[in-house]
Order: sequence, then C-alpha cells, then structure tokens
Amino acid sequence: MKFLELLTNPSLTLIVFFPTLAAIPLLVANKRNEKRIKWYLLVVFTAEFLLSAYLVTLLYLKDGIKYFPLVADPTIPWLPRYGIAYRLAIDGISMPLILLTTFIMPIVILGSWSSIKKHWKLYGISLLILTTGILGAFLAYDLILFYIFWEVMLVPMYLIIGVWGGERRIYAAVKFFLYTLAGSLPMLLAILWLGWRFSKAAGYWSFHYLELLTMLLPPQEQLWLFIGFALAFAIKVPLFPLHTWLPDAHVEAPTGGSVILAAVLLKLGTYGFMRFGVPLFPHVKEEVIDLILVLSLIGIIYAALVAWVQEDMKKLIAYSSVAHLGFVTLGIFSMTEISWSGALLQMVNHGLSTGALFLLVGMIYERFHTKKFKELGGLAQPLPLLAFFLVFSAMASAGLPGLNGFVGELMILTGTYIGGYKIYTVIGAIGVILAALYLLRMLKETVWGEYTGAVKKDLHSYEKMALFPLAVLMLLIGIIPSVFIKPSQESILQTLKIYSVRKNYPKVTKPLIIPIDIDKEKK
Amino acid sequence: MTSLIAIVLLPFLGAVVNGILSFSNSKRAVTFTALATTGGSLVIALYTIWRYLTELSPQPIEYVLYKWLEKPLEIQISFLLDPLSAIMLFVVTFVGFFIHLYSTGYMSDDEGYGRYFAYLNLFMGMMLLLILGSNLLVTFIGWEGVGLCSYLLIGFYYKQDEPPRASMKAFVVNRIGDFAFLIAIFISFAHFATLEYREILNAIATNQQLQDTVYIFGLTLPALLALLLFIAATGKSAQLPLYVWLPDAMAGPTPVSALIHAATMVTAGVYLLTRTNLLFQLSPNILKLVTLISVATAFMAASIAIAQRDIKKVLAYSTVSQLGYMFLAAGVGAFVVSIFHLFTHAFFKALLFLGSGSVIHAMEGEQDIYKMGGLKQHLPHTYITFLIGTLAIAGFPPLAGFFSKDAILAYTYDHSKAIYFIGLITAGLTSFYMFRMFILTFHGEFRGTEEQRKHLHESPPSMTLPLWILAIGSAFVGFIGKIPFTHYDLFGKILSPVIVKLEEKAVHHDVLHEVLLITLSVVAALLGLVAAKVLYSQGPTGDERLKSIITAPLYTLLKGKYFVDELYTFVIVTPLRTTANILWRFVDQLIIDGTLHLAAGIVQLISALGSFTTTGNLRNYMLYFVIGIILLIAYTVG
Amino acid sequence: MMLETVIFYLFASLAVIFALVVILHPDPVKATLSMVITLFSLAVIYLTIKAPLIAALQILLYTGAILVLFLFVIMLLNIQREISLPFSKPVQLWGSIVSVGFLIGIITNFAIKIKIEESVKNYSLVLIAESLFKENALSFIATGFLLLAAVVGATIIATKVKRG
Amino acid sequence: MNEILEALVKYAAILAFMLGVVAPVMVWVERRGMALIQDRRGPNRVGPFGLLQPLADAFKFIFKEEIIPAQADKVLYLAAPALALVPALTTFTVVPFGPTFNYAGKEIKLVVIDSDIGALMFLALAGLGVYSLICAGYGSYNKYSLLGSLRASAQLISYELSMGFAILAILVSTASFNLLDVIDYQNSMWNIVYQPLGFLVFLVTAFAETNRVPFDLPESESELVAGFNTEYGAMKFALFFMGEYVNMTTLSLLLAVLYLGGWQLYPGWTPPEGIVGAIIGVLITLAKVIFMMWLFVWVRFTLPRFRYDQLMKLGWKVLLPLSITNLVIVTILVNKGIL
Amino acid sequence: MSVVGFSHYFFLGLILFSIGALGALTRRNGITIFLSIELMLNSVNLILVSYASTNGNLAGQILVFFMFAIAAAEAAVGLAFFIAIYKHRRTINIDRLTFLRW
Repeated sequence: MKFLELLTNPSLTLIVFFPTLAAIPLLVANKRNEKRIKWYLLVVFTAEFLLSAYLVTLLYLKDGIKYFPLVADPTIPWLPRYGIAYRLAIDGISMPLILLTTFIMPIVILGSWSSIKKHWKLYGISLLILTTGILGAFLAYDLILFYIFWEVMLVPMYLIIGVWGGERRIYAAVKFFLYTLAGSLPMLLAILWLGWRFSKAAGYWSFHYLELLTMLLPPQEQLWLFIGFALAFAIKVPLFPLHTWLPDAHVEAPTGGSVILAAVLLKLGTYGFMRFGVPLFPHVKEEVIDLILVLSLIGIIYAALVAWVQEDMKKLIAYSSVAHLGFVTLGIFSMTEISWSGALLQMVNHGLSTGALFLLVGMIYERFHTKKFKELGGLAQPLPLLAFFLVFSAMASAGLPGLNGFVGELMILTGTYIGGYKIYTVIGAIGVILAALYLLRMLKETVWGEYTGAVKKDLHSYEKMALFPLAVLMLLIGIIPSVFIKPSQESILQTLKIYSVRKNYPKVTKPLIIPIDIDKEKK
Repeated sequence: MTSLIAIVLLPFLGAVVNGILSFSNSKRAVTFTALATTGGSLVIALYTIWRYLTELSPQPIEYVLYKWLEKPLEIQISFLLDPLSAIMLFVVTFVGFFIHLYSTGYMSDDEGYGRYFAYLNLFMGMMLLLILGSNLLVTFIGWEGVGLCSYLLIGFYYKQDEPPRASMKAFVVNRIGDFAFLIAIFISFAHFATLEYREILNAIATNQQLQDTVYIFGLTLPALLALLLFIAATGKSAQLPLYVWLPDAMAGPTPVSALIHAATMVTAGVYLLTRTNLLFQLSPNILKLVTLISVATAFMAASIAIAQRDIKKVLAYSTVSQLGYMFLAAGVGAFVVSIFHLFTHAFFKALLFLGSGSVIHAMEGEQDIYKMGGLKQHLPHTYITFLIGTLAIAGFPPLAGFFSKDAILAYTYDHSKAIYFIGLITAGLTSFYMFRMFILTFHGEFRGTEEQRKHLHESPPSMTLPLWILAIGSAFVGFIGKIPFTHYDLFGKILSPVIVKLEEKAVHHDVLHEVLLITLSVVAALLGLVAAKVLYSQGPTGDERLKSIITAPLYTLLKGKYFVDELYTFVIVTPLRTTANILWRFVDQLIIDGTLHLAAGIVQLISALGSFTTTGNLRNYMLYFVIGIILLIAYTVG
Repeated sequence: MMLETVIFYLFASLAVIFALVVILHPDPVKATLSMVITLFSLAVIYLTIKAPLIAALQILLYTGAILVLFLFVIMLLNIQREISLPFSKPVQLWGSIVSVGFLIGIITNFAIKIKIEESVKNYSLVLIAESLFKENALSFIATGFLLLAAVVGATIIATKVKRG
Repeated sequence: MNEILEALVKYAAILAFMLGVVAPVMVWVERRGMALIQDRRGPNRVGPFGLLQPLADAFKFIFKEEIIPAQADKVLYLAAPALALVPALTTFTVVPFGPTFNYAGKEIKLVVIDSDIGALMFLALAGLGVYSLICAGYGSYNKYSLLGSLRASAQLISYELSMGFAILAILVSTASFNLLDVIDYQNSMWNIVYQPLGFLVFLVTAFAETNRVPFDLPESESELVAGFNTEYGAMKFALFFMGEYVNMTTLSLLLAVLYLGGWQLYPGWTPPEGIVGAIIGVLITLAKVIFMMWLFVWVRFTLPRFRYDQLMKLGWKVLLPLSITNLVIVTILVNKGIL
Repeated sequence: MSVVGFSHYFFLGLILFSIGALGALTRRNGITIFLSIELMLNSVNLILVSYASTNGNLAGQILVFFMFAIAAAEAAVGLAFFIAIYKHRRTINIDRLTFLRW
C-alpha cells in the first residue's frame, strides 16, 4: 500500500496525517486525567513542528540551491477515471504557512492550558484533525483533494467554537459554519467545471493543479470560475462585505480556538487566492481586480475605524485582523513580485502578532473574567510582564519598524505602488495611521491608568513559554527579514511568471492547452 | 568604521540590560549600566568626530552592517559619517549623556527607575540610528523608534490619567508625519530602486529631465519628495499643523522633556531637511511654503508662551517657536545657519529644561510659576545657570543664542523684509516670556505653601553639574559659528560639503548693514527684558496689566492656546469617532448581518408554510394520497 | 354455460351488496361478517374463472384466518357501535366521493383502451407449483421472511409491556 | 350438464345417509355406549332396546318453544346454527367413499367433486366452522357464551394448524392434492404404517375439530353451562348437534381415506369389477368409519376433559412441533426416494 | 369464462374497489377503514386473476398467491398497531388520533 509506505518514512503525507494518527490513542485515553492528555498533546504538537521543520530544512538544503524548490510526494491515483489523485506538494509559497501552522499549534495548547476546563479529550482530537485539515489544504496539489481538506477543517473548528465558546457560541459557530460552507460550494462547482472543461480540451480527466495551469479558458468563463473561487476565499480572508462572521467567531471562541482561527485559518483564503485564484484565471477583467483592491482598501479603513470604537478587547483585535488581511489581499492583487512576497510575509507576521494578542486577551480573561474595556485598566502595575508583551505585540501589529509588521506592510505598499496603483498605496498607508490609533487606544484602556483591583499573579510558566517564542520571532523577522523571505522568493517569481505568460497569451474562444515553459519565457 | 556600530549598539545594549534589571529594583546596577553605555558611546563618538573632522578633506564614510532585504527590495542597514551627522552625533551623545547623569538624581526616588533608564537608553539608540542612517529606511526605523520611546517616556507616570492620553496623542500625531515619510520611501524606491541618500540625490542631480517634468499634482518629483519629507518633519519637529502634541508631552518626566522635546528628537526634522537639502533647493515653491509655516509657527508659539502659567508649558512653546526659527533658516536657504541654531538651541534649551527640573524637584512637583517666586536665595546654582540660559535664548550678544538667531534674521532680511519683521517681533516676544517666567520664579517673594518653603533645597551635585556644563556650553558655543563682521565661520566650513550650492548667493553684505541688524535684534531683546521687568516685578499681577495692554479677548485667545486642541478634536476626532460608530452599528450589524438574518427568516417562513399541511388527521392524508394517484394516472394515461 | 353466468351474477351482486354493508354498517362486527360473505362470494367467483387454488386459498387464508383475527381484535377492544353518522365531516365525504368517482372515470377510460385476446386456459395445479418453486422461488422465500417479521413485529407491538 | 347432475345425485345420497342414518344411530349409540361404559342400562323404554329414543329426542327438539334472549343480537344469534352446518355439509364433498367403477360404459367415481385440490378445499371449508362459534357466542349476549365461543374458536384455529401439517405430510408423499391419488398411493402400504406420527396427530386434532370430549371444554356442562350454545334450545340446538355428528363422520371418512387406505381391505386390494366391487368398497369404508365413530364415543366417556391452558399447550407446544417434525421427516424420506 | 367476459370481472372489481375506497376515505372507525382497504386489495386480486386467466398465463395466480401472504402480514401488524394505540389512547377513532403532527 503506497500510502502506508509514505506514512512510514519522512514525507509530506507523514506531516499531514501524523496528527490524525496521534488522535487515535487519545480516543482510548481516560477522560478524567486531563493533565496527562494536555502533556500528550503538547508533546505531539511539538513533535509535529520538529518533524515539519526537519523535513523542510531537509528539502531546502537538499541540493544546496538557495531557494525552495517544488517538491512533491509520489501521487497515488484515487479516482483514475476522473484523474483525481492524492497529490501533495510543497513549494516556497506553502512552506512558510506550513511552518507557521505547526509552530502555532503547541502555543495554542499552552494558551488553552488552564482556560479549557471540560472535555479535553474531544478538544485534543478536534485540534489534531483541524491540523491535518489545514496542513492538507496547504499541501494539496489536486483541486478535489484541496476541497476535501478545505471542508475537513470546518467541522473541528465548528466544534471548538460551539463547545468551549462564550455565551453566544452556538450562534457564532453556526454562522461561521454556514458562511464558510456557503462560500465553498460555488468553489466546488468551479472545480468540477474546470475538470470537465479540461477533459474536453485535453481529452483526459485531470484535477492536477499543474496540468490545469496549462489550460486556457475563454475570458467570460474564466470570470465566472474566478468568482466561484473568489467567493470562497473572500469569505475566508475575510474581505470587506463578508467579514461579519469573524468578530462573532473570535469573541465566542476559546483562546486556543481564536488563536488558530486568526493565525492560520484566515491565511487559507489568501493562500487560496495566491495558489488558485490568480494563476488559474489570468484573463479576468481589469474591473474585477480593481473591485477586489477597492474592497480590501475599504476593509483596511473600515475595519480600523470600527475597531477604534469597539467596547470588547477581543472584538477590537478581530477587526484588526480584518484590516491586516486587507493589506494582504491588497498585496496579492497588485500582482508584483515585491507585493506578493510582502503579502506572504504579512500572512506569517499577522499570525504571530495577532496570535500573541489573542493569547494575551485569553490570559487577561482568565484573571479578570472580562474582555470589556470599561472593566479593565492599569495592568502595568500588577502584571508588568503581561503588559510588556501586550505593548510589544501591539506595536508589532501596528507596524512599528524594527518589528515584523512593518516589513510586510512596507513591501506590500511598495509593491502596490510599483504595480501602478499609486492612489491605493496612499489610502493603504492611511491604514497604518489608523492601526496605531486603535491599538494605542487598546493599550490606553488596558495597560495604562490607575489599578485598584486585587493582586493578580503575573504570567505563569506555561504562559511565558507560549508568548516568548512569538516575541522572539517577531523581533527576528523585524531585524533580519531577508532570511525569512529568501526561500519562498523563487516560487513566487515562478507563479507570477506563469501568470504573466498566461495573461499575455491571446484570448481564446474555447478551452485550449498551451505549453508553459517558464525558463524559455523572456523576463 | 566599527566605532559607528559601537556607538549605536551600546545604548541598545543598555536598554536591554536595564529592561531586565527593571524587574529587580537594584538602582545602583541600573545607574551604572545607563551611564556606562551612554558615556562609552559619548567617548567613542568624540574620538571618531575628532579624528574625522581633523582630516584634510573629510569624505563621507559609509559602512554597511548587513543586507536587510535582498531579492525583491534591495535595502541594507548601513551607516554614514559626514560633517552633518558628525555634528548631530556630537549634540545627541553630549547632551544625552549629561541628561542621563542629571536624571540619575532627578528620578532617584521613583520606583520605575529601571524602566525609565531602559526607555531612555532605547531612545538614545534609536536617535543615533536616525542621524547615522545612510538610507531612508534606517532613518525611518530611528524615526518611528524615537516616536515609540517618546510615547513610552511621556506615558511614564502611567498611574495618573493625563500622561497616557498625552503619550497616545504624541504617537498618533507623529504617526501622521511618518505616513508622509512612508510615501516618500515608496516613491523613491519606485523611481530609483534604492533608498540610499547618496544615490537618490545623485540620480536627481544628474537627471535634468527629472527636475523639470511635472510628476503629479503639479509638482516635480524632487518637489513631491521635498513636500513629503517636510510634512514628516512638521510631524516630528512640531511645526504648525502637527505641533499640538509637544505641549502635552510635558506630562512626562522633565529630563525626558529636556532630552527628547528640546535637544534631540524634535531636531530630527531639521536634520532631515538639511540631509536632503538638494530636493528643497530644486523646488522653490516648497521652500516658500516652509518659510511661511515656520515663521507662522514661531510667532504663534511665542505669543502663546507669554500667557502660560506652567513653567514647562512655557519652555515647550518656546521650543516650538525656536524650531520655527530653524525651519525659517532652512526655508530661506541658509541650511548651515539652521543647523547652527539647532546646535546652540540644544544647549540652552536643555539647560533651561533641566533648570526647571531642579526647580520642580525642589518644589516637590509644583509646576505653576504663580505658586513660586523668590527662589533666588534657595537655589543659587539653578538661579545662575537659569539666568545664563534665559539670556542665551533671548539673544543677548555674548551668548550662543544671539549668534545663531541673528544669523537667521540676517538671511531672512535678504530674503524678504516682511518675514524679517515678524521674526524680529518673535525675538522680542521670546525674550519677554523668558524673562517673565524668570522673574516670576526666581524674583519677588515666595508664594508657595509653608511646608514647601521648609522643604526648599538646592539639587544634589549630580543635577547641578550638568547644569553648569550646559551653561558653559550655551555661553561659549556661539563662537563656533559665523561671527559678524569677520569671515570666521568654523561651523559653515565644516558643514559646507553637505550643503549643495546651486548658484552663488550674495553671502557677504557690507558692515553697515550688519551693524543695523545686530542693533535691531539686541534692541528687541532688551525691550522684552524691560517689559517683563516692568510688568512682573511685583509678581503674577503683571498678567492683568498685560491683559489690559493687549485687550482681554486677545489675552484669553493666547491663554487658551488659540483653542487649537479643541479645534482639532471638533474637526477631526469627533467626526471620525461618529463615522466609526455609524460604520460599526449601522453598516456592520444592520446591513450585512441584517441581510443574513433576513435570509434565515425567509427560510423559516417557508418551512412554517410546509408544516401547515401535516394536520395529523389520517383522512386528510388519504385524500392527498388519492388525489396524488389521480394526478399520476391522469398524467401517464390521460 | 347458463349456470356459470347465473352463479357469477348471483355472487357478484351478493359481493357488491355486502361490500356496501361493510362500509355503511355502524357495528364493526356486523361489518366484518358481511365482509366474510363478500370474500366468500369472491372465492366462488374465482372458481368461475377456473382458479380453484386461489379460491381455496382465499377461503382458507382470508375468510378463515384474517377476518377471524379482525373479529378477535374487535371483541378484544370492545369497540361499540359508532354513535353518530358513520361518516365524519360532510365536506370530506363529498370530497372523497368526487375524487373516487373521478378515479373510476379515469380507470375506465383507460380500461376501454386495452384489448383482450381470449385464449385457451391451461390451468393446472402442477404448472402453478412448478413456476412457484422455480422462477419465483426467491420471492417465495422472501414472503416467508416477511411473514416471520410480521409475526415478530405484531407480537412486540401489541404486547409491549408498559415499563414503570 | 350431466356431470353436475351426477355430483348432485352423489351429494344427495351421502347427505341422506349422513342425516337420516348416521345422526339418529349415533344418538342412540352414544347414549347406549355411555351407559354400557358406565355399567348401567341405557335408554330402553322407547321401543325395543331404546331404539326409538333418537326419534323421541327429535320430536322433543321440533316441538320445543323457540326462545330468543331479549338483548340477543337477532341476526347473529339466528345465523350461528346455520353457519355451523356450512362446514359440515360441504367438507365431505371432496372425500371419496368408494372405489371408482364403470357402469354402463361410464366410469363413476364415488366422490362428490373430484377436484385436484381436494385436501386444500377440505381444509378451507373446515376453517369456516369458527364463524358459527363466534356468532353464537357474540350474538347470545351472555358472558359465559362469549367466553366459551372465544375459547372454542381459539382451540379450533390452533388445532386446524396441526391438522393442516399432518394432511400436508400425506400430500407430500402422494405429490397431489387429489384424495383419489392418496388412496392409489396406498396400494403398497397404508399411510398409517408410513406415517404413524402423522396418524396420531391427525387423530387427536380430529377430536379437537369436532369439539369432542377431551376437547369439549367450550360447551362443557359443568363450568360454562354448555358454553356457546347455552342460550340455544330446541331446533337450533339440534342443528348444532347434527352439525357436530356430520363433522365427526366426515373426519372419520377422511381419516380412513388418508391413513387406512380408504376402500382397500388390505393394502394392494383391488375391488372386483362393476357395481358389486363398488358396493364392497363402500362397505369396507363404512366399516372403518363405524370403527372410528365408536372410537369417538368410547373416548368420550373414558378420558377426562382438558383444562384450557393444557388444551392450548397441547395444541401449540406438542401437536404442532410433532406435526412439523413429521412433515420434515416425510419430506426428507420422499426426497431420498424411500417413501 | 367464455360467456362472462373479462370486462364483467373488471367492472365488478372496479365497483368493489370504489366501495372500498369510499369506505376507507369516509369511515371514522380504524378497523372499518382497515377492512375497506382489505376489500380494495381483494378487488385488485380479482381483476388480476381474471385478466391473467383470460390471457392464459398463470403469473396472475402466482402474484395473487403472494398477495395473500402480504395481506396476512399487513393485517397482523395493522391490528397490532390498533391494539397498541387502543392501550394508549383508549380509542381508535382516527379523528381523535391526530398526535402524529408538528
């Protein structure tokens, strides 16, 4: 069985399915001693991170080339009749996101160490399955497989919000589930349509991403397919009008849940745009690209303003992540190499800074059992370390130079400017001011000011362990960003080259297979 | 030039160590690290400056630390040593060190001691980054870093409710300035694929075509860049539109105000202008704008200062107006003189702030000059040094203030008579509010509470020593610059390579002309002194008399700081907040969520309709059944 | 041949009359008994169609077993005569009459269309038995299981002990 | 037309024999037999040896006043006796009572209807007996009669099942429903030898079907005051009685046909030609029937009555399994080709 | 069979069927409805057998043979239901048995 073979030696499949395998012993674990389950989960997730890190470095340094090549697992045909096969591959674009996911997971466990009180076993299992879903989605190179992993993610997340959430968790969980599902159905239609058209053009069925890339569809058709994909990803990102599920989901989700949601789940939307949205449909009309750019700009300004007047700390951060991801979509759709690498980096940055912010909110909630600004204030005096981390991550997410947020925003905005969208850059830059506005308001409401409450214990050991790596990474990306960007440069360049080759190709009236060889293509 | 790296890294190191120490409250260790690091960087700086300036023809030295970004965006972290940065380096490290020394005394009994010095060292590091950076990015990192530290330091006494609000205001207003800086970075990278000053300026200088074609909004590329950088400068150096944060910044500890809001940070704008003076010289319309704004700021700030009661507020407004002078010099093209005025201002303004610090220290935090008076005999050292400072700033001949201010006025005179006249009035106003404050605090009888009187004591040597050094500095530093009637201009000579000379300007005008200008400025200063003496010799009642002179409404206008703060909140903050609320309540919840819930409602309606048919009565079901069959048969057969 | 037609018309009318009694009579016992008679007359009609096996089975199974079961249940549940009009709300009455009438109309116009070709009847028990156990063996076994299920089901439903 | 006529003639002959001869003789035999077993004299007043006693009873029944209980459901109450006769008068049509012989060039079968599903028809019609019991019980508006009728019908149904299986076993071996074939099949050896178990089951169910003594719980005099026919007097009661006797004879006839080789003196015996052989065959069948009738009467006055639960247990838990095993054994043997 | 054609049987079956249908639709008492359904069933059997035998094939009879089994099973279970309902609700008048609804 090739699949078992893949599972035994270090391969992408192992990374993806290791958590699910680890979930099995959990099934038989005794529900009561949660302590052991917690430690087990921590060990599993750290092992997962080390495994993925090891494999990534192994692939990266294999033949000494300084960029991250496209490495694929051997494909296992699944439905040969329709060309659906189990294809996993990793390249520069998905590598950082994979590492982010596996890096965040142990932190999520540490974050929810004491905040999750009941059903740890179920919590553990849903987390493990969620990880498999996310990693699978990032690595899937077959559209159907991608869709399957895309759906697998939904259920555990729904459970996490629904079971361990706050008061209105059911409403939030259902809203989250329906929203994402409704979005992903048009995508399924689009995928199937693509596969079908490919069978018409090439004579044989295939859902392989690279093969689909060689096919060019008439512009009108491409537009509709693009809308199908864009809807699913826009909801996930979330793009402006479709974002109302995010604040509810965040406010109601437990700490661990909202960290994953912010750090990783949102990135799937943007990753989707990068991988499938843009390259597959080059002839999409200019107005559509402009529309998305305008929407992301609105997203930035709108979310920043709304965040500024929020009463609930977690909601403020939720809206801030809407703003940050507005930047990312801005970067993606200005279609320049700089803005793409900036967008990719910003995805990771946002994961780290907003993840840290959510952890801190969780810790505050554990101590004061409230997230409302009116009831908080003057944390610097009783909890100096927590205050330090809060200020640090707030500054990072506000885009202070020297920390990670700035690098991403700088590259995105420069890329957008070079991409020819001058006015958009200026409006985007205003977002930077507003970011400072609401984040500093948050700090004023929570950290500074007079503290009259009871003596609270500062950060416990596991909380420090959760926050410290995030802070270090934020600083490192800020100071030496080139180390983090260089590996994924080549893949971004290739994707954009493919995009430009397909874009320059004259428009076709019926599906046509065009050979794409990037090297021959002139710069 | 590893020394540059050492200078920059030492304060950062200090910041980290102090940060850690701040959790354990061992004051001695903190003091040691703070002074060691800043002292060390001062010594290295002096040595490098001395070696550099004494060379024959000092070429700018560039030292690349490492590549910040490679593939798409070619940026590296690199430092530049040239006359301009040397001077700035001297100012920052010299004044910085003595303020560190001073604050060991001033902050000795504050429990956030470690945290304070961590922030201060971090500030020093960031400031050095700003002035030594060889490209726009490093400057920008320093630029925002300095903003962060001012935010942290202003909000140092976070327990009270005023500092946090002031610190937030400062950071946001600075951020608006930085927004323009960011746009400048994008443009420069888009057009020159690099952020290095040298490369950008060479590219513009050599490319004639670039200088003429209109880039956008009727501005050529250099003009646009100049405008953006000027907006950034107004944000940082508190010029007219964005100066509101500086007076509120006084909520921070006094040494902070001295270091940041007098000597170093606020001067960053001037440094930036001089660094990129080519851009400004190529765009005369921008220069005209600069002069206008700067002279307006100078005059307005001075007029507000005369009606202020808080000692630090008066000094804050005086800083704003002195900065107005520096920008005025830049506006009229005399970049050397603006840097010279920056140089002298650093000394006497730091001195004045530290003096007021020791006054406040003695009066246990009392800052209202109405409640002081007669401190002459209690604080002799502070009294004398404060007097030297006031004389320097008022512009009396032997002291530094005279030389730099007079040079500025001279150049403005060449430029345009009207602006020279306003400058002259501002000079008079400056000496008036300075002496008003001086008299009210040190002369007349003590107006404080009994218990404060007992407590009155001279500050410890650790505070008075820096006062004396700065006093000596502000006394003699004037001679470095251009001495009227002579061709001796050491400062000009040092800075000349940095300033680009487009076309020869009539630098030297006849002696008579000079004499006239000097007498006029001295007379203005004297007038201010006399007026202050006359009005305030009997104490604060002088204000009523002043009110009667300049009509009541004008006085209230000045006292209320032209109500600029209220204007801003009314015009910008409240509308923004209401739109935000509308957006959230109305758009987010009502429209978007509304449509969602509407859809859900419709579905529920349809399902309710469906359940109506299931009445539970068997007979109905059978009837439906039969009807169904009939339809079926009718369809198939009929 | 006269005898057969006489027998047919006699028993046909008998069946129709007693069928009407079944649906009109308020007393269920009387209704069931009239049902016995209708089915018995149907069995006789089966004989006239030369299908004795079906007739025998009809009597054996239907009248012999099922209707006895009905009677047993009626007695067990002690169902009284229906007091008011046997029919419920008039609107449903007329509704059903109209619909049944409509149904008949459709079926008849369908029935007229089909053409029947008379052919020799080669009825024999052996032939039936053969086809029963050869082609339809499967359904034979299936009916066996069905009956088993029915038995088990009926006993459980009817005798479910009320717990607690 | 003529074979219908022929069937009618045979039907009339047997009916006359049954009602005219069997019923009165059985009444006498039963009363005398009972007396003999109970070691007392039977009725001897009316005519020599009480031979006219049945006539006397008949007169009594005919002239007795017909009483109909007030609350009784007239239709059901009156229908019951009629229904009792239905099975009685129709079941013997399918049973052959003599060998086939050809007379005046035409072959005559001594069976009323020679249908090839004779046994099945018998079972079907036997089943209808239940209705008379139910109508009687339900119609006579009397607790005891209702109870009696329900018990009777339950008994009837359960034993009908075992009888059905027993008959089935015979039919499996003869591979035909036609009773004439059954007799021909017995040329080699009578079924009593091949299927002793089947014979026993059939014997017991025969008693149950006719509600005879060991099984006459429903109209047992002592507990239920004559069960379902408590309310019936006079002629109605007579009808029930007659129905019962006719049933008895038919069952004995059937027993003879199925297990005792019908008109065969000994297994393999073929009657002499012509009408004489027929008459000898009929006489032999008659002898077997009389023996069976005597057995009925004999058993009636020796065995005690079953309690109702014993009755039911016997029916379902003893007889039914036995008959099924018998059927299984027979099918296996037939399959192997032995039987 | 020759004199009494298939149409006679067909119409007899049809009449019986309609009577059964009417009974089922209008009666209130559960058992009577059940009876009329059985009646409908038998009328269909009748038509089936008559049609099959006129065409000379035996499929009809076999089908009816199975119909009996099914009718028996259905009657058994149906009556069991009525008994259960009766035990629970003390009535089998279907107008009152309307608990199976939203």
